[in-house]
Amino acid sequence: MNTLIAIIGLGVLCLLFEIFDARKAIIPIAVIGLLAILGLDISEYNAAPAFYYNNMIVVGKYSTTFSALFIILTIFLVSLGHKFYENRPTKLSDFIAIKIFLLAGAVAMVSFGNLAMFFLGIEVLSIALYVLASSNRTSIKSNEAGLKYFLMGSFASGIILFGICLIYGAMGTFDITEISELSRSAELPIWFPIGIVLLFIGMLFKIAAVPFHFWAPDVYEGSPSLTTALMSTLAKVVAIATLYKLVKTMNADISPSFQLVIVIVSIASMTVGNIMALRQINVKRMLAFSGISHAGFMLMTLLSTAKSSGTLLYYTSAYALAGIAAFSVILYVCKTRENEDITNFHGLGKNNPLMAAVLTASLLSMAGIPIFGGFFAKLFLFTQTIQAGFIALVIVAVINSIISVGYYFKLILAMYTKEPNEAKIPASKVYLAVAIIAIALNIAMGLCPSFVLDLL
Amino acid sequence: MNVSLLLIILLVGAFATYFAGDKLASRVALLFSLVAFGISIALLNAYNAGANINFFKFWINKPAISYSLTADGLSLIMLLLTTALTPLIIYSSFGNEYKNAKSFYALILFMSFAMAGTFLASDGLLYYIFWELSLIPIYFIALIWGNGDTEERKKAVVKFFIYTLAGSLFMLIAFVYLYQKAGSFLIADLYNVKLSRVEQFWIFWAFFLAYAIKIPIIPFHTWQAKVYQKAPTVGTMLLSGIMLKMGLYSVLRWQIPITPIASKTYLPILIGFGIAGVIYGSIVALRQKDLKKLLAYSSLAHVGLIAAGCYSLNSDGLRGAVLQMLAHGFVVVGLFFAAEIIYRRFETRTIADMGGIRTQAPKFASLFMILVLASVALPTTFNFVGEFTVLYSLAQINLWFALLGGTTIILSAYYMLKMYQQVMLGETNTKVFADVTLHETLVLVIIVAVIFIFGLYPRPINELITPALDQIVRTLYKIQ
Amino acid sequence: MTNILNEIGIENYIFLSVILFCIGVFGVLYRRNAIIVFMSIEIMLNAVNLLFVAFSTYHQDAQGQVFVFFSMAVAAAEVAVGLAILVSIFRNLGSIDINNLKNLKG
Amino acid sequence: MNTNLALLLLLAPLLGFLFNIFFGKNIGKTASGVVGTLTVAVSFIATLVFFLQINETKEAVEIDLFNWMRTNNFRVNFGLLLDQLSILWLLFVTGIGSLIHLYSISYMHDDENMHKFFAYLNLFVFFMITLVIGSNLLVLFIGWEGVGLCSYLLIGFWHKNQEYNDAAKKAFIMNRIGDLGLLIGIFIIGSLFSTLDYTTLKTAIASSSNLDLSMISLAAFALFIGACGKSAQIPLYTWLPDAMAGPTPVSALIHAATMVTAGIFMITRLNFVFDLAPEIQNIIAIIGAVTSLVAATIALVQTDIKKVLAYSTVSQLGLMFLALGFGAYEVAVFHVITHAFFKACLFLGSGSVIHALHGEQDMRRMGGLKKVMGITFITFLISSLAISGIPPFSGFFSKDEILMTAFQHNVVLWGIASLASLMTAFYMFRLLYLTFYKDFRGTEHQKSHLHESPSLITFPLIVLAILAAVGGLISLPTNSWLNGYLAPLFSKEVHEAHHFGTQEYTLMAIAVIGGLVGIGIAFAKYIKQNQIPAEDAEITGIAKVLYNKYYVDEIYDAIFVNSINALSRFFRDYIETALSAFVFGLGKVTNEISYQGKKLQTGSIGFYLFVFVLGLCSIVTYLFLAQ
Repeated sequence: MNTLIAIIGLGVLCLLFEIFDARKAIIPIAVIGLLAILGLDISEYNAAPAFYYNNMIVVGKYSTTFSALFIILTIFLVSLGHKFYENRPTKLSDFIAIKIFLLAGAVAMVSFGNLAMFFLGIEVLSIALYVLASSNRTSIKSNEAGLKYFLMGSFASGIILFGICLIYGAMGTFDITEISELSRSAELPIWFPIGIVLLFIGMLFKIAAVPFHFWAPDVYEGSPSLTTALMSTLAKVVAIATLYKLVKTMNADISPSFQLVIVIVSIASMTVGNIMALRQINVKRMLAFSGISHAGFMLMTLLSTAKSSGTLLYYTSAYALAGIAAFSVILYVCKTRENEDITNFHGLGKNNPLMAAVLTASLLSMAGIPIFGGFFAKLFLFTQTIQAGFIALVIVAVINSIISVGYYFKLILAMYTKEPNEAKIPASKVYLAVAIIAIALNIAMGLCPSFVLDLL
Repeated sequence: MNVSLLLIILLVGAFATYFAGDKLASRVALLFSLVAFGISIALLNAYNAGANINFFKFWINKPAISYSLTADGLSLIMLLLTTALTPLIIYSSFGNEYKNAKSFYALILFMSFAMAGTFLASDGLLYYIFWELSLIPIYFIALIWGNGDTEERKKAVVKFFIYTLAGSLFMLIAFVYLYQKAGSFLIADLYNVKLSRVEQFWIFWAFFLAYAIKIPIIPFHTWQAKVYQKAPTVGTMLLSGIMLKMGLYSVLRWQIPITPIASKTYLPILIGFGIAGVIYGSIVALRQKDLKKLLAYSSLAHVGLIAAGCYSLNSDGLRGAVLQMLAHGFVVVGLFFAAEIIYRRFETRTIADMGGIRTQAPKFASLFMILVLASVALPTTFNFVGEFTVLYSLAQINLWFALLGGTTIILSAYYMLKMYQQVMLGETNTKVFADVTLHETLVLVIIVAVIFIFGLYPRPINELITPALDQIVRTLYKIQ
Repeated sequence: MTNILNEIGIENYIFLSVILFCIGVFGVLYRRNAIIVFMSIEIMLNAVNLLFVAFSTYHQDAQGQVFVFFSMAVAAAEVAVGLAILVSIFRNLGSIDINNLKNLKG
Repeated sequence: MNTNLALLLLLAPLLGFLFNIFFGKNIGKTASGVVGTLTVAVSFIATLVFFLQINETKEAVEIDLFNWMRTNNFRVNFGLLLDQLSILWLLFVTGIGSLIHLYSISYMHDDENMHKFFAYLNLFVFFMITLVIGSNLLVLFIGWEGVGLCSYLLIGFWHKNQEYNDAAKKAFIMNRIGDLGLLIGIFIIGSLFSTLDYTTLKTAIASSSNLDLSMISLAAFALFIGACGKSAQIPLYTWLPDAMAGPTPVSALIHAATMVTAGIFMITRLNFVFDLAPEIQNIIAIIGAVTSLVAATIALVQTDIKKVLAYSTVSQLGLMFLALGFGAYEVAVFHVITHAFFKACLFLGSGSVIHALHGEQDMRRMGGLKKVMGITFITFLISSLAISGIPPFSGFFSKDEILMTAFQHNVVLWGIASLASLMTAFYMFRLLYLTFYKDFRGTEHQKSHLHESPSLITFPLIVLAILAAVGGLISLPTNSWLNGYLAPLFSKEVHEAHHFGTQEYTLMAIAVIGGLVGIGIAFAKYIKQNQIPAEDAEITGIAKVLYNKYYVDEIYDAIFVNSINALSRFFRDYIETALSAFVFGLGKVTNEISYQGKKLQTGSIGFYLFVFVLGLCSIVTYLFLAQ
């Protein structure tokens, strides 16, 4: 709870800084503040589950750990902003503030104890994202991305709202603990499961799972790169974490037919995502599709909700950290370019070996090569899924990771075998720092996975 | 003596090499690889003195994965092969100038680190990790320092990477499945896990896919020739000298003992695969225009025989296979180095452009001849010992296997001598061919020495590996 | 007080709002003018709001009605953002026909 | 003492080889030649010592040097076995070897790589000794392949000429075909008796009661294939004539006297195995007889002096196999020895002729050399008489014993063999007349340079000629020292000089008459009517077939070599490409799907939402309405 309040406070503070015309200080303060909040959040980790405002917010291990992850990601994203927004100083405070409010929404989403809170959280997150997506007012692409995301997002919100409504109709309450108790009770009106499914589908849209994924590539491509980074890391992680919590709490025993739906969606997502990514020339688009396939992987955790939360945490952190690293390199490379085509990466291995190495590492991590975090993430996922008895799904997943290597390596090849097509641009300290720290964390996760795994 | 010291040295060596800078890189790398060799010798002594060499440390508790290394005779000999060939390979590259040498040599050391780990690991997942790790450096070595047209090379190398990765991912599934049966990745537990026939068959083929692609056994060999041709010779040496032995070693260490019933059931088929490889490889090798490709196919043929030995499931076959692995390791490195020597002078790998070298470079001609003879397994060379043992074990199973596998004696003589004739003999070449330099001679002489010493006195190796192999055979026939 | 649901069964409310919701959905699917698409979405949301109220009376429990306020506020915020986006699009393109927005694809 | 001496005997030539390889170039040609010769001579002396020792003690010397290889059921030591047989072989190997080394000093003197030549010769002698002296089949195999290697090196000694290289390659590969057979034989024996040691093997066979005869005869057959390869029997004989590409001393040493007799040695070694496989023995006899006849017919019309000798070697080897087939091992051995003498002498003689004519080998360009090359002529004549089986020369006794044995067992084969030996007489004297009689048919330039070869060349000729003349004494029909000497080797009692009756004498007479007839025909053709063989173009009819060796080489090329090359090309161009196309295909297909899939991503919000709703409906339908 304190975390949430602190975050909002920080957001307001950022806006105030604008008023007091201390733009220089915004990002440092924000980062420091976020670090402090991170500490606060961690301090809540070991405390017993606490309930606030008659169960509006429930702070437990799950929420704290994931909040910690969100905060870390936000720290990275905010500090990336330092360079990214350097030529739009007047808007700086808004962007940072929005990001921090977005974080507030995210935290609310994982620590909700009541569907109302959940709805608010998701809306705060989404609306902030709509703004960020279209934040580049002059660019048509950005506008289009914003509108697409907005229209489809609010459509999805409508679905979610409808779902909540039906659940409420069935249960007469928004409190998820009560709902889950009642859901175990005898006969339920048909619209309770329908409500659940609508909710589920709405969340599937948020994590961009097939067939609700179409927005992702377009929006990722159109939005400003930093926003894309945010969507593909933070937003996705939040969505999946929330979905997981929903599924876990609201109906503990998933019916086989529902499991089948999950399996199909997950297979579809990973397959479509990977295959579509093969022929992309725009890196952001490519990563969007790779994100779709990763969503498919993450959905596998829903098949064994009993004990897979640790795995989910590990997978999401590995994926998000790799994503951050990758995007900071992309930001660096495409700073001066008008688009994010692969051709821009030609000869990066010569021009800036370090950045190239980081990008390679993050791609290898996403592809699931030892000893990067991505490998263990997949490993744990497969272990759990096989124990849950879905060996066929695992085989499909493996075939998919083989396909995925195809496009990850397209980028690596571009960096190492092509000649640079323009002189090297000096790397900004911030990008470099973020990239290296992120990938270092990723590798550290790989070297001692238990640390993250055993948090949940 | 702590076994993981060896790995640490190699890893540290890799970084040291990188930071030593392009000037010193090669020497630093050589130094570290030699130290590693020394350590493995020390390990060997310790082992012979009766110490049991292992290292165990819990790593991940859920799923239970431990950092555990064990070295029995088999692992040790493979370790020795790796650590002995690495300095040799590094030293052999001294004649060449590589751009960005520091990364190059660092990658070599890193690869040898990964391969050493593969041979030592006694925890399924640790083994898998090393197995995968060894793929990354060779990928970059072949990609960045390779030769020939970039586009073609890219295609070949990526194909190689994805292909091998595909194979090993199925092995990963098998391991995960085994874990969920055994509750541990430790090799001992995996040996004891009770598997139904069907499970065994699935797991067996999953492993087979990984190893068949790595070794390679036909028809999974399509990546090989091109990559051998396109990779820098050092990379080719690493691939053919050590890396494909990883596959064969894994067959002995992991596949056969874990799935004994399946292995026994498929024995004829697998030996068939191997022997088919022998004949096919030899025949294809006959008409190759590119020297390195020819050697690649010859290697395919020899490896086929080794694989047949591995799958013969009797300790003769296993012993022969291991001996042949070592012999092949050295000889193939020597042969590729000979190709490199020619390339340094003529800047071609096309056999047609060669010939008439013997008159200009008698020393080189003699050394090359010896290598050729070794690879056709003339008695008193190391290869003969291995080939004889393997063929003998095949004869025990079925005389036809021995007969068909034995065709390698004829065919290898055919294509190797043909190659030697076209490359070395004939009217004196118009282009000048300077005879081998001192360090080239040194490399070749070391290899030749190994070939003859162990060709005449393989006994120490036999005594080292036999207990381990008998152990494997026992695990194989314990579970009926 | 007398429960209005005694005269008109809850099912009717559900059907009504479902129908409304579907109208909204179809509006979103078939109309090409961004503004109208907005409105259709608003119809969806309001359909849900209606149902909320109905349920809250049905359960004799105020939470539902409170929730309606939440959702209205949220909707308002959404519309604000949405209209802002639309304005900037209109500035750049001079049209708000969503069929013109196909630069991002493939 | 024995050990050291044996080691000396074994290693002296090896040392010579190493010395010549490393320092030969520096110390000058003659010196290296001398070194080579001396080392072989040393082994010869060592052999003599052993010979005397064995001859009195009558018991074999067995020496285990070190443990070499192992399999599950047997260990293989690097061991030496010096018994009657091996000593006997070593005697003429090292003896003739040293003579030929001596000869080569002069013969090869103009060659720049003389030191290499001697190095290879030494290496050959070393491997030959290994082959003979080894105490088990695997050590024999070392020598077996080693001599093959040396013959490869020496045939291709003039490696600038690719045809010579081809010949060398052919020799090696055909030998390898045989070697595979030998290996298979070794495998079978090893797995049957779990030993490869001659002595233990012999006792094992003698002691064991229930032998798997079928397997044993299979082993015998495989071994025989090996022998065919080395000793140039049908169907693996075609390499030997081509091997004449090598320098003449090589032909004399390797391809006449020693290496080609390895097959006979091996079979004699393993007589106790072959005795258990009578049907295989029959095959051996038949193959031998046929080979001798076929080779003889081909030799009738050859015009290259060395080719004639080569084919005559093949045919003589055939006779030896005939004897082996009848289990008359001592007879075969006897003929091996005499043949070694006169054939070596003939080759060296031809070498001396070629030397005189500066490399001319075509008999149609020779003639009348009798006057200038007296010694060569005499020695050549003696050896020719010997090979034609004219008493009292050595060939008479050995060949006669073979024919006699043949007659006792199988008259048909006897007939074939007699015919072969008749032809032998004919073509040898054809050779002799064409070369030495009448007047010279070469160029003026050659004529002006005609000369008798230097003494270094003639001396070996003389020695060998003497041996060829008197060599028969070691095994006279009535009292055979050889049979007695070899007796301990053979399980069954050597039919000790069967009492000499009319039958024997008639046979003997027939043989001699046959020889004389052959000589007579040759005399009539080439002296009386002084014909000269036609030029290649004009050869017609049966002669053409014979002249082209029944086109066997062409047939082999067509059937084996070409087909395997075609197969190789097919594999390379189609199978390989197909396989990799398949693997790439997988990638291509996914890429194509991806390419088509991109079209789904239309960018139209309407479509996206439509799919969204579609998905929603389908899920809901499946979950609720479908149930």
